[in-house]
Amino acid sequence: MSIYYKLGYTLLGLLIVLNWGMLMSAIFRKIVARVGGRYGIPYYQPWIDLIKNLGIRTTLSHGIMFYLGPVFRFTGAVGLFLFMPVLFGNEAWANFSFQGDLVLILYFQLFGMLGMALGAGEGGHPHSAIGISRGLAQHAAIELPMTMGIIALAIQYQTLSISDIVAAQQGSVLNWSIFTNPIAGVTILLAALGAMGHSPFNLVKAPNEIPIGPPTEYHSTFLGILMSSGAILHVMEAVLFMNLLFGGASNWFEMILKTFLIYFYSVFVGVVYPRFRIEQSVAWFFKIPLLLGIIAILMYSF
Amino acid sequence: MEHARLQLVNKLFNDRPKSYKYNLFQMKLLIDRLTQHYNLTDYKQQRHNLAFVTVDKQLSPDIITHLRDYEGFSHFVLLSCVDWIEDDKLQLTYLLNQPNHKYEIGVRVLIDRKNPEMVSLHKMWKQIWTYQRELHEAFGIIFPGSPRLEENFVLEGWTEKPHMLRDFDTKEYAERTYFPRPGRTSNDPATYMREKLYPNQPVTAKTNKND
Amino acid sequence: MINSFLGFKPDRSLYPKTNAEGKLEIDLSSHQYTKLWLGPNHPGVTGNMAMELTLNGDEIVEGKTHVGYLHRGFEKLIERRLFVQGFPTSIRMCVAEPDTNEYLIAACTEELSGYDKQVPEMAKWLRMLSLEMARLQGLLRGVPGQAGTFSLGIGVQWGTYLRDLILDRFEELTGARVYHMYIIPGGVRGLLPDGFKDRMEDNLKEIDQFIIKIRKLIFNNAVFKTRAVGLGVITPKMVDQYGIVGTNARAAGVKRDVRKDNPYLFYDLLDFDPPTATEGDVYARTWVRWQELIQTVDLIRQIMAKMPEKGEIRAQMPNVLNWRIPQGETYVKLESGRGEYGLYYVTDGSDKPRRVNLRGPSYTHGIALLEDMLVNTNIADVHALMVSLQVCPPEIER
Amino acid sequence: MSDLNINQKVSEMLQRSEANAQQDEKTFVRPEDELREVVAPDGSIIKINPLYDYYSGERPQEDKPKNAIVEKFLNWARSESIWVLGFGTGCGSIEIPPLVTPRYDMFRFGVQMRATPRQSNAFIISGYLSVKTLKRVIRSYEQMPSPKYVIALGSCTINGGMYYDSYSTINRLDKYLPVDVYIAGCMPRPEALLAGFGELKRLIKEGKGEKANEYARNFDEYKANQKKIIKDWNMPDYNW
Repeated sequence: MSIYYKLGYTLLGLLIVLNWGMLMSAIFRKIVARVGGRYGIPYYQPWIDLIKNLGIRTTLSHGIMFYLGPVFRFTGAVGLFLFMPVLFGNEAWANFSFQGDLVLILYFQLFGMLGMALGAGEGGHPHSAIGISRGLAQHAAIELPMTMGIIALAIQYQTLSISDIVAAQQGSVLNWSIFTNPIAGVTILLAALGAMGHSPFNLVKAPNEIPIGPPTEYHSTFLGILMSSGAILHVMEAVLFMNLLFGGASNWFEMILKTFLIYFYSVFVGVVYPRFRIEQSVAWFFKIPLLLGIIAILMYSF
Repeated sequence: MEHARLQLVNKLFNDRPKSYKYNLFQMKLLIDRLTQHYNLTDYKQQRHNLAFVTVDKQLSPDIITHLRDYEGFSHFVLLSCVDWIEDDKLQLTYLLNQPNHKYEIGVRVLIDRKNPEMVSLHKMWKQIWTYQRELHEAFGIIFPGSPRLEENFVLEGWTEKPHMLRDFDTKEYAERTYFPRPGRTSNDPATYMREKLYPNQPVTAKTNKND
Repeated sequence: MINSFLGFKPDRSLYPKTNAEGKLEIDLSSHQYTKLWLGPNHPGVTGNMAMELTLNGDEIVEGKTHVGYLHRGFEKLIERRLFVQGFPTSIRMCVAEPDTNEYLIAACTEELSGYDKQVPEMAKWLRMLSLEMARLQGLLRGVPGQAGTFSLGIGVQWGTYLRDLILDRFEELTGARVYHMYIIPGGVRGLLPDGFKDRMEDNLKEIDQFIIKIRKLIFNNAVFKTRAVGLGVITPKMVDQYGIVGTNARAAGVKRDVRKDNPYLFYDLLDFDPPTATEGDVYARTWVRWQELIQTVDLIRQIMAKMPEKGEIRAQMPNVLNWRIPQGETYVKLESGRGEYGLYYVTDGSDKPRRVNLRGPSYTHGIALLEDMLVNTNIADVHALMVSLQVCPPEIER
Repeated sequence: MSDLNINQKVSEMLQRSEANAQQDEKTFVRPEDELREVVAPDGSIIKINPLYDYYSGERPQEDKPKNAIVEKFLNWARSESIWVLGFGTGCGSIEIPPLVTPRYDMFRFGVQMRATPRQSNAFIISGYLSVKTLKRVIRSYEQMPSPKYVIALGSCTINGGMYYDSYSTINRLDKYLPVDVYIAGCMPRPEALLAGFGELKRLIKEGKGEKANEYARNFDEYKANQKKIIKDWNMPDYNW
């Protein structure tokens, strides 16, 4: 396939993923509203918010890194998309995935975070700085069990390519990694709770204690970029877990269904739980998920 | 049902005077004990469980300490100030509560209005410095040694005289400082109602049976 | 052992050092400390107040409460108004439970003018009903609100909906949603409307279900327990030192309730026992308030069952425009949802009061106690501590 | 930009800020905000004016709508997505929780709460404003990005209401901030608030939500009024 076709497909895929992410955030807020007994926002609200934010007239910056923070975040989200095979068995939608992309994707998860850290730090608001330090601390705690689970899968399938991992799970539901390697699966799913950024692990963006957290100073177009990159990130995180544990997807419908279920597993947990303090959440990840991760690696090492 | 309710109310009215009398008796005993030690210039039993005594300014820390340590008035309720501008005095009221006998005593101290100063009691209860800080701002009373006394409490950048003194006219200040909306008229309801609504009502109506 | 290792509890007793005068030595330019203002523009702060925090990492080494953002000078304004004009002014002192102010100012003026014996029986029952309804609507916000501080917003949604139902009943009874002006000197303004008790009973049934749901949602919630247990402990010794009242004192095991200690209205006709706990932390305070929610529902049922069907609701009072009260002073208190709530009222024989001073429980809870409690806690718990002490800034600054 | 240009610009800014500082009669400058000289590590002496280093002291600029058709589309988006700053300035904020809960769910109409002024478009002044709060309100208002709207709640913002004679609260809000919508009552019911939001939406759709430009145009007048009552003016004239 020519690179131009490939680029076209990638851009189209990005568009689909972006819109699906926006819809997913609307559904998320709708579900939270319905649990509380409210009607909730209209489904098209995120798009209007995005347009509104792009149409804000005042845009002020605190420096170069302040500009680059959202750009880094967006780059992280797009990079995650570029190297992720969204649909299995389809060359067009496999994007630019290659042998060893698993490592790159683990890196891209942190990339946006670090960019935000630099940008929000230059914003100068103490809430941003505190939010960033909390976010990085918690992210480190999440990464450790998650990486362990992923490495366990890599040892199991003897590959670092996501496409190969997905290919190994085809055939039957029972071939999915969550059934063939349940300990690694549970480890990743527990870590996924933190990676999705919902309660009980959302002190980083806690509106009550430190309002909004890192993006406190971000407004107008910056916020628009952050919103869209957030939408992409949520979908891509779900796609990653889908590929690793639930056998990937062979068409768009299957992908949307599976990412929806994976995403809303964390939403439903979040709706009924308050949030941990940062040291409590770090301690939580360092207990059972880390232990499971170590067991998962040891199982396939011997 | 009505009958049962009447029984209940009757029981209440039979029981309450007993406890009232018991409370009163306890308070009288307390005042007796106090007068043995201290010179109380004024004493008024306001209610069965509330009395006000007036003491000298020099004596007041002693008597409050005595009340707390020996009479069990462990709960500090309120420190307030009343401006008796006619007598050129400020009245400080320390209201203490006795949780076991469930009565309260108000210790009134009259201080000079020109040079208001009072001993700080911030070491006796931990919340008193807040009251003293407020009274310093509102009445200009100085409590030497009270922590954070000079800090702003409710106002910021206040340059007028202390705002709770009787001779500070808040209406005049508001009209001078803020922008009253033109066209707003406000009537004094007493004169308005007397003139417009009840023109036939005699002005010297029976106001109070105690008058 | 693993818990103590993973509990991350650093010893903060060594720094900052205290100097000879007992003050903390905090050098902001040393980059060890951060100054952070929480509020007044902050969604988590209860009402409009500010906390000036000095942080070391995530932990607070010093906290100061700043109030005055809601200062309206009520006590000055009431001195300029007739006794009856004081009513609409005074009820706005505390927006959370305005009825308490109505009762206090009515009781003070009645007592000083000698009309307190003439308030009819029916009026007293209705006063009690409105006070308990005010407590109920406050608790419906307060109990789930504690979980709301830990971002469990679902309970808040349910609770606020039910509070709206109680406000509907208030509207039926008094004509207003928030500021009712129902209790007036000498009695109350009106009788119960037809069918009020049935509609109230329907609402109470819904609240009963809510109470059960809340227990499952909050008190059995592992994360809520992790956050709330052991946070902001009040010991029984502190209760008298700081003047702690109400549910905060009862959660520490000190049983103080004005309704029991100095019964006013007909509270000694009702069958109730104030709930207590012994731990004194945020969890215990929420638990006590939850039990008080059950009790308040029960009290409203008792009041509606025991009150007469009809009767006089107002004593014959003098012309309020010429109403003069002889010189005197009194202090009347009641048990509000937040604790002992009192009014110190001084008259000088004219047609206006000489001095009115409100003693809100937040005055001690929100400044002296909160400031000392904040030290060595995490910044994420500031909001929870404020809500658990039920700090209501308008009654601090009036 | 070359180093020379930057140096020139910095010195210009310093001069301007010093001139500004001298113009303002500041009786209440805190010690840490005073002008001071600091010795840099290389031995040079740097002048520091904390007030103007931390904030921009520049005047606000008018942001006129440019393309009529685009602006019409954007106005529609703005009216359907009103982000309200979560700053309860007065007792009217007791009626905000009912608005975000099942009974009067205002999310249905695209009205949402935001925690930081940078991301908000509408400011609900919920009732009376004491002078101490007004100072914070002005700062929050000026930090909000344009276009921004002010909803004044309750009779106390219109003419002082029952606090007309209070020494601590202002009488008319429109002397200090441009107001888009007034909602009368004490306190206004949640339905009245929803109706107020509807009115605000209508104004925005008609292109009348340009009060931020009015504030920039009549900046001196508003500032004079604000400075008249805020005695403790230890902040720059305009702070982004």
